[in-house]
Amino acid sequence: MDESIQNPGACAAPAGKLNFQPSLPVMVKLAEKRCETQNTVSLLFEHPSEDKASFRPLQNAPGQFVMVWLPELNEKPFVISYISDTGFGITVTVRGNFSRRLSELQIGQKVGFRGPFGRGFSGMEDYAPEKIAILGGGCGMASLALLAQKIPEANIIQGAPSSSELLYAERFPRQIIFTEDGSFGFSGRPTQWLEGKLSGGVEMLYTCGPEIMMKKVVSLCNANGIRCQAALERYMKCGIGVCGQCECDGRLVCRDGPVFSDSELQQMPSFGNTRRNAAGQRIKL
Amino acid sequence: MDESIQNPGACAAPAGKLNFQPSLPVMVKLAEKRCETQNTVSLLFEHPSEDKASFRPLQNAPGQFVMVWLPELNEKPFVISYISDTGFGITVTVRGNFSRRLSELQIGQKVGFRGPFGRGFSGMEDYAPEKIAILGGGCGMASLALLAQKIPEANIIQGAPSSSELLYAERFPRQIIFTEDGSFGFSGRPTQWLEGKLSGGVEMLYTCGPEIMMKKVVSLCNANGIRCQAALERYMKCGIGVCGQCECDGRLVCRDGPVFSDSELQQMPSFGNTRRNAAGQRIKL
Amino acid sequence: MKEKNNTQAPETDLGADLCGIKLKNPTVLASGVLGISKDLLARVVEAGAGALTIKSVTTSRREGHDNPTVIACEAGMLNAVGYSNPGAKAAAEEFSNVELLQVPVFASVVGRVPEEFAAAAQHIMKCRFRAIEIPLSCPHTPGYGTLAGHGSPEATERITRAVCDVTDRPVFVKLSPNVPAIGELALAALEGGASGITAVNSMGPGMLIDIEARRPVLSFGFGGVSGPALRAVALRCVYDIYKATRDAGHEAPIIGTGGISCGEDAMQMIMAGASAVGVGTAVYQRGVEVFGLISRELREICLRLDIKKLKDMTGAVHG
Amino acid sequence: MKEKNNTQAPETDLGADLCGIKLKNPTVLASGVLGISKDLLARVVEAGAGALTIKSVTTSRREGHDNPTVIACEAGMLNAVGYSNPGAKAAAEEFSNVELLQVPVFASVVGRVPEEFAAAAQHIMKCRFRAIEIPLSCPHTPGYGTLAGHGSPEATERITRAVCDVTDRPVFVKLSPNVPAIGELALAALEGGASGITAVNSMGPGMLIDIEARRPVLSFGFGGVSGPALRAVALRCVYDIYKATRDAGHEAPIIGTGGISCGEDAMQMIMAGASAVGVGTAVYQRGVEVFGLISRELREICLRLDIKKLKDMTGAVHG
Ligand SMILES: Cc1cc2nc3c(=O)[nH]c(=O)nc-3n(C[C@H](O)[C@H](O)[C@H](O)COP(=O)(O)OP(=O)(O)OC[C@H]3O[C@@H](n4cnc5c(N)ncnc54)[C@H](O)[C@@H]3O)c2cc1C
Ligand SMILES: Cc1cc2nc3c(=O)[nH]c(=O)nc-3n(C[C@H](O)[C@H](O)[C@H](O)COP(=O)(O)OP(=O)(O)OC[C@H]3O[C@@H](n4cnc5c(N)ncnc54)[C@H](O)[C@@H]3O)c2cc1C
Ligand SMILES: Cc1cc2nc3c(=O)[nH]c(=O)nc-3n(C[C@H](O)[C@H](O)[C@H](O)COP(=O)(O)O)c2cc1C
Ligand SMILES: Cc1cc2nc3c(=O)[nH]c(=O)nc-3n(C[C@H](O)[C@H](O)[C@H](O)COP(=O)(O)O)c2cc1C
Ligand code: FES
Ligand code: FES
Repeated sequence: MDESIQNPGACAAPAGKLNFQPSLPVMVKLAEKRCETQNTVSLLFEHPSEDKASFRPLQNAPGQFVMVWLPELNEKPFVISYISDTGFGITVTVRGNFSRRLSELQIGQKVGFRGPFGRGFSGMEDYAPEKIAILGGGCGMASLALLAQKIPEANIIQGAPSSSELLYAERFPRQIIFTEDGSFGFSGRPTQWLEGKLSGGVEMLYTCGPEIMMKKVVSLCNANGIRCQAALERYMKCGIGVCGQCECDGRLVCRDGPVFSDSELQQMPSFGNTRRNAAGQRIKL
Repeated sequence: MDESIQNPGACAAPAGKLNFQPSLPVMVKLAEKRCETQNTVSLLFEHPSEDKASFRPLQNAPGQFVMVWLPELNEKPFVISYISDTGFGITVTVRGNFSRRLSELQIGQKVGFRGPFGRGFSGMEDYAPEKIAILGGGCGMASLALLAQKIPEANIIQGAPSSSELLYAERFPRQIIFTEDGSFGFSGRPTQWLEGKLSGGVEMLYTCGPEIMMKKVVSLCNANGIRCQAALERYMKCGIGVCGQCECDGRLVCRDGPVFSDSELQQMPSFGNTRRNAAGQRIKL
Repeated sequence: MKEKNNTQAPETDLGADLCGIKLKNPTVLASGVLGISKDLLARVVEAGAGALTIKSVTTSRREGHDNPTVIACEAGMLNAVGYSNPGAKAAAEEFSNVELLQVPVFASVVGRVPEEFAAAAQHIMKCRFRAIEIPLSCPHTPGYGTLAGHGSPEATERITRAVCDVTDRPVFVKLSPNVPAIGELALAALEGGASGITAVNSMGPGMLIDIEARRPVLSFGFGGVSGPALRAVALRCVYDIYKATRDAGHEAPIIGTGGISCGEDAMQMIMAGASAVGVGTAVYQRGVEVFGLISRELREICLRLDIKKLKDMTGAVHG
Repeated sequence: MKEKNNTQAPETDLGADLCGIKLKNPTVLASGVLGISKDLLARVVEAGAGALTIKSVTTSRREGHDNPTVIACEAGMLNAVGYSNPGAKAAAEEFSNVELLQVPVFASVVGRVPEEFAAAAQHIMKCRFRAIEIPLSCPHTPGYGTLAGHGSPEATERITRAVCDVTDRPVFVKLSPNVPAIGELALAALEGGASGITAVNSMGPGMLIDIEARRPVLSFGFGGVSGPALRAVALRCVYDIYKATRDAGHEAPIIGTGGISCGEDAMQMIMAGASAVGVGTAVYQRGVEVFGLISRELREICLRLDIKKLKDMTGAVHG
C-alpha cells in the first residue's frame, strides 16, 4: 500500500533543467462565511479569476493542504474543506492570533492562497465504500470533509467534546457521532467505534484529529487488521519541502505528508509523542 | 505573401510568464571535411548526442542560420548547408581570421553551435517546383543548398567568377551555371538568366549572394512579375534580436530575416547600399 | 489611436511623468537593447513603447568585446557587449531629428572619466533628446562602470555634476544593483544634480562555463545578468531608492528596470516606487511587441484592481 | 553500495577532498535546507549526498521571521527565514552522535559579534562535526551577516579568528555574492585561519510584491535570492575566489554553492574552482533525490568527456 500512496513531492526528475515552479500566494475574495460551531467558522471563496500555477484549488486531493496568507500578519497551513465548480472553502478553528484574525475577516476582503501541497489520502479506489471508515476528531473533520464528500457511502465517524462542537453535522447526515458529554449521538469517544464491534467489516480507515486520538486509532486498526492513514499536523514554514521545519522522524509533513500510512507511522516514534515549535525545538505533544 | 512568411521571432506571447529559452552553444565534434573550392570547405558534424533546446539542427529551415563558436576566438553566423538523419554541415569561405581558423579545424575537434535562428525561405509549397528558381552567387549558394536539396526539380542557377569557385557543382547536377570567365557553363553573370528569356514561366525566386547581385536580381524580378525572397548578411552579435547590431532599416536581420520578401526589400533603402560594422557604424557596401 | 484600439478599459490612464516629460504609458526601452538606429527606435515606438533610451555611446568609436557577447541561460541573460558604438559624433548624426519620433527619447553616454562623460554628452545632446542617462554601473567593461569604481558615492556625484554642467536637460543616473547601499548612491546622484534615477543596470557579473570547451561561454569571460534572474533584486533596489530619496525629501522619479516582462512585473515595480519601467531582456522573450503587451496587461490589471490612474500606484507598497 | 548500482561507468571517481575530509561524491547539503534534525540528515545521506551542513544555529533559541519566509518565483527562491533555531545547546543534543551518519557532517553557527560566534561554536563542536561553517553573509536578518557588516574584510578576519580559536576542526567561511571584490574577502578569511571557503550565500536581497495586497510577499519584506537566478553570479564568485586564492599561493578548497540543480551545473561549478558543490534550492526542484541524481549525471558527463577523476576538473577553466 505504501507504494500506492502518490507523493507529488518526489518528482521524477528528468536530466537537465526543470522549470522552476512558482509558489506565490494568489489573492482571492471572501464570498461567504458559515458559522460551524462557536469557535469554528468556514470561509468560502470564489475560484481565482486567473489560472495561476501556484494556486489551483481544483487540483486539491482530500488531505492535502494550502498555505493561507494574511498580508502583514502571517501565513499558515489549512485544508480545503469545501470545493465546487464555483468556489472553495476552508474551516477555521480559533486557536490563537492568526486563526482569530482569519475568522474575523469580512466579506469582500482578500486572502492569499498557495497550494495545494503535500500528499493527500489515497487508495480509496481499492475498497468498496462500505469497507471504508472516515474517523475524525474535532477540527480534524475539516481534513476529512472532502473525502467524506467523495465517498458518502463510507462509514463516517466524528467525535467531539459536546454537541456544540460538532462539525458538519448536517453536511454528512449519515455520520456516527460520539460526544464526550453525551449531548448528541453515542456517548464517549470515537475510538469506541473501533473498540466495539461497530467497525466489523471495515478494511480501510482514514483519520484526522488530535494526535493522541489518532495514535490510539492507528493502534486499534493495527490490532484489528484494518489498514489506515492519518493526517498529521506539524509547524510549517515553507510548505514546500525546503526549510525542514515540519520534520517528523526524518519525514517532511509538508511534502511526504501530511497523510501517512500505518506502516510509515510505525516507523515514526514521534507520532503521538513529540512535535517541533517555531524554533525547531522538540516538545512534548 | 508577406503574411505567409513565418516569423519565429514575433512569438504570440501569452499573458503572464514565458519560459526563458536558453541560447547556449552546444559542442559538436567535427566528423568530416569536404573541400568545395580552393578557399571554401564544408565541415560535417554528427548530430549532438544529447537533445538540448539551444541547438536543434534538425529544426533548421533553409535560409535560417546558426551561430558557430570557436572557444577563445569568436562566434559568427553561418548557415547549415548539409543535413541528414545522422549529421549536418556548414560551408565556410575563408574571408578573415575566424573563417580561416574554422577551415583549419581537424577531425575530432569540437565546435559550438546554437540555433537555428531567424526566418528562412518560405512559400515554396504554393508553387509548382518548375515555377521556382533558386539563384545563388558564390558563397551564397550555401544558404540555398538545403532549399535546392528540398526542391530538386526547381530551376537552380549559380554564378561564380570562374569554374574553380563553383560550389556544389556535382551535388546539384541540374544546375544552370554562369561563370564570368566562361570557364564553365554559360559565360557571364547569373542575372542574365533573368534578363534573357530563360526564366520564362518562373513565378517565385529565392536568392542569396553578393548584395549588389541580389539587388539586381530583385529589381529584375519586380520588373518581370516574379515574386522573390533574398537572404541578407549583416554583422551579428547576439543573433537573437536583442543587441540591434544586425539592424537594417529598422529590421533585425537575425530575427526578422535573414530572408526578406520583395515587398519588404522595397521598404529597405539600405538593401544593396549600406551595412553596419562591428561598432554599429553605417558603411557603404 | 493604436493604443485606443487595444484598450479594454478606455478610461484607465497609463500615463507617466518623468521630470515633466510625459509618457503615454510607463514602458521605456532600456539602453543597449535595439537602440542603435533611429529606424529601430521607430519600430519600438510602433510596438507601443512609452519612451526610448538609445544604446550608450562613448566619445570615440568602440567595437566592443568579441562574440559571444550575449547569452541566454535558464534564468536570464548574460551580456558583455563592451559598449560597442560608433562614437558620439556618428551617433549624433544617426539620431539627428530624433524629436520626430512620437515618444520621448533619452540619450545614454558613458566615459572613463568625468570629462569623457561630459564630452560625449555635449556631442550627443546636440540632438533633441529629452533627457540623458548616465550608466555608472556596467559590470563588464574595463575602464567603465563598476570596473572603474564609478559606483562609489563620490564618483557618482562627481560624474553626475560633470554631465549636468553641460546640459540643461534632465539627467538620469543609472545605478548598479551590486552595491550594499543603493539608496546612498541615489542620494549622491541627486546631490550631483541628477533629476532622476534609473535602477538597475545588469547584475553580477555572472559567468557560464561550457564544460566541453572548458571555457567561459562569453568571450569576455563574464557579463552582466539581466532578465528574470534580476527581477527580485531590481525590485528591492527600487524599493530602497524610493524610500531613501523620499525620506530625504526628494521627489526624483525612478525608471525601474530589471526583469520586467509582463504587466504584473511592471505593476510590482511601480508599486515598489518606479514612475516608469525599463524593458530590455524581455524583447528576447516576447519580441518587440512586448511594449504593447505590457501596456495591455497593465490596463487589464488596472481594470481588475479598480485603478483609474496608474500613476497613483507609484510607491503604493510604502503606504 | 547503492552508489555502485547507479553507476554507468564504475571506474569514474567522483571523490572529493575538503581539507582532508573525504567525500564519496562532491554534493553537499547547503545550510538551512532540511538540516534541522539528525533524522532528516540521515534521509539526505540515503538520497546520496556526499556531505551535509546543518542549519545555522545561534547561542540562544530564535523563532525567526513570520511566514511567508520562503517563496519560489519564476527564476528562483526568496527566503527570509531569519535563523530560526533551538539554540546551540538544544542543537548539540539534537546532533549528538552525528558521527554515526555515514558521511561527513558540518556544523554552521552565526552570531552578532565574534564572541557569539565563538560561544555557539564551542557548544556545537562538542558534537563530532567534521568541520564548521560560519556564514558572514545572510542578507535578511538584522544583527547578522551583511546587515551587520560581517561581510567586510576586517569583520571577516576577526570573526574567523574568533571561531578558529575555539575549535581544532576546519573552519569554512561562507561568503556573500553581493560584494564588489569577493576574492579579497576569501583572502581575509584565510588570513583569519579559515581552511576553506563556501561560496555563496543567497543573493540580494530581493523583493516580490503582491499587487493585490500591495505588500511585499515575504513577511520580512525582502529575502535572499537562491536557485537558478543565482547560478551565474555564484559561478563567477567561485571563479574569482579560486583565482585570488591561487594567485596568493593558497590551496583552500571551495564549496561552490548557488543554483546547482543538475550534473551539468555541478561540473561548471567544479571547473570554475569548486572542490565540492552545495545544493539547497534544488531540493525544491527535484526533491531530496537531487543528490543522487546529480552524482549520476556527473558520472554520465565524466564518461562522455572521458574524465577519470572528477577531482582533476577543479579549476579546469583557469588552465
Ligand atoms: C497540514 C495542516 C493543516 C491544517 N488545517 C487546518 C484547518 O483546516 N483548520 C484549522 O483550523 N486549522 C488547521 N491547521 C492548524 C492551523 O494551521 C493552526 O491552527 C493555525 O496555524 C494556528 O495559528 P494561530 O496563530 O491562530 O495560533 P497560534 O497561537 O500561533 O498556535 C496555536 C497552535 O497552532 C499550531 N500552529 C501555529 N502556527 C502553525 C504553523 N505555521 N504551522 C502549523 N501549525 C501551526 C501549533 O500547534 C500551535 O501550538 C492545520 C495545520 C496543518 C499543519
Ligand atoms: C546570416 C549569415 C549567414 C552566413 N552564412 C555563411 C556561410 O554559410 N558560409 C560562410 O562562409 N559565411 C557565412 N556568413 C558570413 C560569415 O559570418 C563571415 O564570413 C564570417 O563571419 C567572417 O569572419 P572572419 O573573421 O573570417 O572575417 P572578418 O575579417 O572578420 O570579416 C570579413 C567579413 O565578414 C563579415 N563578418 C565578420 N564578422 C561577422 C559577424 N559577426 N556577423 C556577420 N558578418 C560578419 C563582414 O562582412 C566582414 O566584412 C554568413 C553571415 C550571415 C550574416
Ligand atoms: C544586450 C544588452 C546590452 C546592454 N547594454 C547596455 C548599455 O549599453 N548601457 C546601459 O546603460 N545598459 C545596458 N544594458 C542594461 C539594460 O539597459 C538593463 O539595465 C538591464 O538589462 C536590466 O533590464 P532587463 O532585465 O529588462 O534587461 C544592456 C543589457 C543587455 C541585455
Ligand atoms: C530556505 C533557505 C534557508 C537558508 N538558511 C541558511 C542558513 O541558515 N545558513 C546559511 O548559511 N545559509 C542558508 N541558506 C543559504 C543556502 O545555504 C545557500 O547558500 C543558498 O541558498 C544558495 O544555494 P542554492 O541556490 O543551492 O539554494 C538558506 C537558503 C534557503 C533557500
Ligand atoms: S514546512 Fe515542510 S520543509 Fe518547510
Ligand atoms: S544580432 Fe540581431 S539583434 Fe543582435
